[in-house]
Amino acid sequence: MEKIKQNPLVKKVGFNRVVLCCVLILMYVLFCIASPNFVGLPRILSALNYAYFLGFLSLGVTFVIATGGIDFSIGPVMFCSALVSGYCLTSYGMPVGVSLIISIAVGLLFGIFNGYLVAYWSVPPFIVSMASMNIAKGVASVFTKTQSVSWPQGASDQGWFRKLVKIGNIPVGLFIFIAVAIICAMILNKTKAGRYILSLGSNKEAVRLSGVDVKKWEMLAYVICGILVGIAAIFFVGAYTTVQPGYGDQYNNEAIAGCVMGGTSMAGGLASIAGTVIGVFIIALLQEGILALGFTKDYQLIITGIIVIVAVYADVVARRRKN
Amino acid sequence: MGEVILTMKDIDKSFPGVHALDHVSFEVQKGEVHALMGENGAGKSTLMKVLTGIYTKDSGSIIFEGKEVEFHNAREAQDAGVVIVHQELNMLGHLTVAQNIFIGREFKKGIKIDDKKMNEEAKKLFDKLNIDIDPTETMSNLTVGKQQMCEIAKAISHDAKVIVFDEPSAALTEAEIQELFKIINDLRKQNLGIVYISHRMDEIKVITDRVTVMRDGTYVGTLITKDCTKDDIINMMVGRVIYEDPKSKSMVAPDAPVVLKVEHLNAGKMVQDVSFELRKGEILGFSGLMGAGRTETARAIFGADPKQSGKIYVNGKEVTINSPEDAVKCGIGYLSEDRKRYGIVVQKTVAENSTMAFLENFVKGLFIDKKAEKDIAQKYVDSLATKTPSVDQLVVNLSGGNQQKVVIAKWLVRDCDILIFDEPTRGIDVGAKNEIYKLMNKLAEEGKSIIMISSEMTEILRMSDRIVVMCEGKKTGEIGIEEAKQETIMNMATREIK
Amino acid sequence: MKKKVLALLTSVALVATMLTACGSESAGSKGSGDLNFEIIVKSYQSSYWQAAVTGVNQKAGELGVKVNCTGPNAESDIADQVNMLNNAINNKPDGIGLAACDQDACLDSLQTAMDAGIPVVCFDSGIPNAPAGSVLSTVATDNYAAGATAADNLYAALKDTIASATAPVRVGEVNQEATSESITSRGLGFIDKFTELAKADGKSVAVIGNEYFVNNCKEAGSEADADIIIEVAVPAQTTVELCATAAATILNKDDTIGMFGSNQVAAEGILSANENLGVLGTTPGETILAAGFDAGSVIKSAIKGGTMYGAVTQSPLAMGQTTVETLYKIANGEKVSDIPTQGYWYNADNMEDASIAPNLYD
Amino acid sequence: MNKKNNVLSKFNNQKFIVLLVVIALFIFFSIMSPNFRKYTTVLSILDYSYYIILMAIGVTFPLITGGVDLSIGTGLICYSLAGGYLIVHCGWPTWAGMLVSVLFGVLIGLLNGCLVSLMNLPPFLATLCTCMITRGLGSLCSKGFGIPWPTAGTEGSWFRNIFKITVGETKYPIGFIWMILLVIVMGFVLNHTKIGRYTIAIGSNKEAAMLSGINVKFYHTMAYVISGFFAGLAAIAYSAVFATVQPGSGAGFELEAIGGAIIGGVSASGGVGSISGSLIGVFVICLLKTGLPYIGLQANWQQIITGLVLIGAVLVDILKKKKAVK
Repeated sequence: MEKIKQNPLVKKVGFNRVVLCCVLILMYVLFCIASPNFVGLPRILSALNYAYFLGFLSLGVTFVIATGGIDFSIGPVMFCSALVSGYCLTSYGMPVGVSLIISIAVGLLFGIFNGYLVAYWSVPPFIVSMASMNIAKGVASVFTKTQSVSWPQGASDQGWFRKLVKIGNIPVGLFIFIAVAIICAMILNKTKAGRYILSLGSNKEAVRLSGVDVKKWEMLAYVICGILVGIAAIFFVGAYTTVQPGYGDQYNNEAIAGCVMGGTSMAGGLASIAGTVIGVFIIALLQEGILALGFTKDYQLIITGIIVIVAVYADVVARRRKN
Repeated sequence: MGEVILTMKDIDKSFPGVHALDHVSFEVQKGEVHALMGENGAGKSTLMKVLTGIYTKDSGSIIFEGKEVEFHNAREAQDAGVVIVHQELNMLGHLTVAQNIFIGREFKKGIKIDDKKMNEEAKKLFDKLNIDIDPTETMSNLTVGKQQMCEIAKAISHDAKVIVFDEPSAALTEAEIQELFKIINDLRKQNLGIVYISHRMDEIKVITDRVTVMRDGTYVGTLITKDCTKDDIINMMVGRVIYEDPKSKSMVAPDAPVVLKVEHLNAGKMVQDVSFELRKGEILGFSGLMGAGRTETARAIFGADPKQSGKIYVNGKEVTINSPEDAVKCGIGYLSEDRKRYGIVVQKTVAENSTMAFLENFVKGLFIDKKAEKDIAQKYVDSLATKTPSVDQLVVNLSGGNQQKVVIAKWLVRDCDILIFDEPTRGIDVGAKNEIYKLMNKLAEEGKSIIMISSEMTEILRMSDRIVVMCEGKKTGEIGIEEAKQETIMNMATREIK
Repeated sequence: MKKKVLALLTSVALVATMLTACGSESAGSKGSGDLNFEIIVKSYQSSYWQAAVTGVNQKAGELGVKVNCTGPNAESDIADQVNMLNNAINNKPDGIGLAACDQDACLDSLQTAMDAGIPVVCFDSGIPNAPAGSVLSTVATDNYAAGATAADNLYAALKDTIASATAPVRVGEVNQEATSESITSRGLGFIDKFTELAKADGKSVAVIGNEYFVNNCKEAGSEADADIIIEVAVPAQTTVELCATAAATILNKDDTIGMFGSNQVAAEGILSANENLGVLGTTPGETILAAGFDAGSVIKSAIKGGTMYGAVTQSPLAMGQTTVETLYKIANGEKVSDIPTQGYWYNADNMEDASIAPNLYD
Repeated sequence: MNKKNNVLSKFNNQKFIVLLVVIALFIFFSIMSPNFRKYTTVLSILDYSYYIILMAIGVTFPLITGGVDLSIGTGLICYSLAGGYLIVHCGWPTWAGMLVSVLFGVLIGLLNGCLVSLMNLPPFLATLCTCMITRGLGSLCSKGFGIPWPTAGTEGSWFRNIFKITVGETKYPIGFIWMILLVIVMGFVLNHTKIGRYTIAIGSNKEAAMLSGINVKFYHTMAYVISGFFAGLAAIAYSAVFATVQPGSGAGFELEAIGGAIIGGVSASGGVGSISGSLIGVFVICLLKTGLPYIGLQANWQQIITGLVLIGAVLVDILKKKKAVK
């Protein structure tokens, strides 16, 4: 046990991350044993569909939680992005490429809005989320005249954007997701922005008194989150085609769950992108597995809740031991 | 002095990896003020926490009023008559004074809490102690000193037989300390046993009867206060000899240029029309009582708090400082009195904290150059003699003095020429204090200019080349070290108080 | 300590295992020759779907086939349903019965199903753009016509009131949402038919409210010079309390004479709103006449008690049965075609009729 | 002098400002729409406010401890489904079903309390998990189907009269009286009993409360139990007002209650808050929800405006504090 913990690789990723990874693999094996038709590519592809958009949401919210804040407007904002851009595409005849950019832009705008209120006007993040969640739903609904929007099918001329998700059976989305996750990890751990975001999550006043413009960096975390939410919207419609106004909050909990499961601390200052990625995969695999076993989504929610409690409790205990 | 009321015998306590108390014995008599001294980490607080049941001991025995006792929590200890006045204020800011005093043992009428009776009782208590505080006032509206008084009143109201004061004077003004001593003397007359923990040598001499010294979790010895000297106690605490001499003359060349000039600075109530100059290579002491506005002045200069008016010149040029960012660009660094809150980022490593103020210098392309970062951090760990296993250590694991050094390193990395040290040695033990002093002198010699805010008179007299005294937000005096005497400074510091 | 962490996490995995174990049992092992169908409904929320599932299970029992019914929590959980459909395909059943929440979201999956040779039967709502050959049969009500049925009956009752009205009168319509094909068709069917009937009597009609319905009905008219105003409300979210608030707003207006709720939730919302207002009844002119859609105990007792004028019901039970039967036929190599089901108007008078009563589920 | 100060401080009081806002909103809507001025509208507003008020009363306690309870919304639906299932499908008497709802609420509250106080999980996270769990449990309780509690006029529907009683032709919203009573009782509990006092103490300075010999774990748990208990009561209020309870809904209710409490002056950082403030705050949200459709705004605009009002309310507070510091 100790030996494993002292292994440099394990040390770097964090022991709990390794445990989580084992849980992920174990879960897959168990599902395969329990349900013979779980083996094979189709299931994995289906689980990945769910993992993509959730993953981008989770990555985004990781930055926000790292600052000690919270954003549970991500789900509705994702829907708002997909709806506004999709409406531009289907009703105003904009090219797909432009629509994709609009999608990211809408996410970005909400990120700026949230970040500005939190960082510069010191409105508690909880309140800002609550407000922008309502606003996102309302804006999407007004913009689309309460209509759901269906993005073009893969076979049509405009369907090329779906190749971002997969080409044939090649999960292109996975490569993009991993690439983005690596970029996020680099931003968080290797750049000035990431250093300041994590530091201000741990002790904002100390960072401010070091002569750092904390407001700028705090806002940046929300902006990064916004961009990632915009990307999440693209992968959502890439996999599921249709979005409805007035919804999206059902994905908040799962995105935040994926993030904290992976070891990001709600108190701020500690974040792990690798953990978030594993957390998201666990949730996605769980939802696929639960379906395959013929259970309803309810079990997935309950089990996700329990796993998060256990994972976070383990982290709490570990930290208490350390101090 | 009379019979022994409390004896702690062979107390042993270990935490994972640390032997916090190694068979420590300690006793208090009725009608005695017994000082408990030792460097930080010597085990004083741990011992008291074992006494009041916050920690459970591994072995040993506690005999209270002739009976062996074991308290399981603070409540049980309180009920038995062993009360502790904590170092950090334990106030509930949103509740009233009376509600604070009687928290946990409210008077009740049926299921209703009888606030009226609590107010009356609190009033009686204050009258007895001769303190003027309105029991219905909300706690957070009181000054720190008054809050401390409430804490003491609360302890006394427990019908205590033994009261432990854990560094009670740290937040008090000189006048309030006198007030406190009067109360302690009263309590002594009532035959209570009192444990007094403090770092301040002067107080120990004045108020205590005996001194017990601890070092590294062990018992060193007990002395009768009036039979020993300060140096005796210090020697026992550190196991080596330290001399504390005041500086006799300014070390600054008379023609040294002015690096920082502040004119008519106004910021809120606590900073009114403050002007002063700071020369190159000078240590400028800021003296005054608690709440005199020294920290506020420093924070206003540094841009941490907004200011209403005033001009600041750095190296002769007027500068606008609206945020710490601006200040840092002007080469000003600020070491806060509250390291944990304002100085360090505990979850980051020594290296990461060291470059916090000047990260842009360690960015190569898009990324942080971690090697350069570690190199520079290592350089300052060496030159400041910071005790840390490596620069990758999280600062949370360092001791107070070493954390302070990391904060200093942060500003040295930035190459700040003007450093504001706000209570640089608060909560740091004697040995580490001396190192910080040496370091400050060295920095001044190298041509850095230092503003040192301190509430400790000995520190001011020992370190400063010149002293600015403040009172109630105004500058009330400025004096060279040559003429400075404790009495003169005290006089200036109380000038505004009617 | 770390052992504890490991233990905790593995215990979670164990929970999953346990579920796995019971799960595989309940799913049952597929015996040779047994037919296995996957049925996916839109949601379980309303008793409409409960009736449909009952029908499915009844028929499955009769024919001796295995069915597995699933459905998302709410009709708005489109992504969840797509996942369920994909999952159903991966289970390689002998056929899938699908009541799609969204017409477009399932298209890719239908293609996959066709490639895998799994026949699909749509029920309740059709999928017009489905890849050719993937959906073998659609068992659905013509919702547009069903909405028109409600308009027919409501108009007939209100005809005199409208004819004798001196000032403009108002007819309200509450739709739970404006996105699903079945609800919008019913809503538009109602509006278009009502307009048509009114115009035949020489009255002008204006449609106001929700933009989608205003823009997509045949003729929106102008509010200023209309004799009849049809006001369409769509709540911000599909919850029942927002439906009720939307309904209350219209019921509260003095010139309102009629109401239409285009599905069970909307109709129940109108009834909830009426709890306080007490303006609904069956006397044209004096009370507001409300027409609902679907059945369920709440609506049934309201109609019986004279609060609601009447409602259109579909036959979910039969729909469920037909779906399984069609799948069965396909599995046995028979040719099938689309099977339209009907919407029936019912009110206090004909509720007990033999042709209606079986379709009035609780 | 002293009296004048009291009046002045009242004007500065957030609660008082919000009360003015409520009145102003009511007057505004009444002027703008004749249909809004009706007695029945007031009835509806009250009807749809009960369950939010109840949740808001309960959630004020965790909020004052500096925590939050996100599980009350989905919890409400879950408790209502559980109780309703027993009444409708198992033939239990109505009172037993109601009791089950409340007990279920207390149980989940207890779970929340244990997670937060004993296991030291961040409240946001702990209750987020129970939010997911109750959402799942709710659907499982009713096997995924919507549950209609006994409708008016049928046997066992007496519980609907708790909130609204019909005498002759007129309906009286007696539920509002219960709400006022509960607000008074819980206001008393918060300000004049140990539970309330220690709730504030925990929100003010948990460490200090612990060192004062308070059983912090117990009282911290109690705050969540109270929240759960009121979510249970809210479940009954919800079932009494609406015809059917649908599984999978309920997410978002908690935000209305929490938003109301915060508008009413509960500090997001704990230690400060009042029950009556929460009550008034809820009415701001309810009025917006009910009133905006009357002035001809489509439902989607309501959400935008509600969002903006929420930020506005908090900004006013923040600006006021900034001014006070200066």
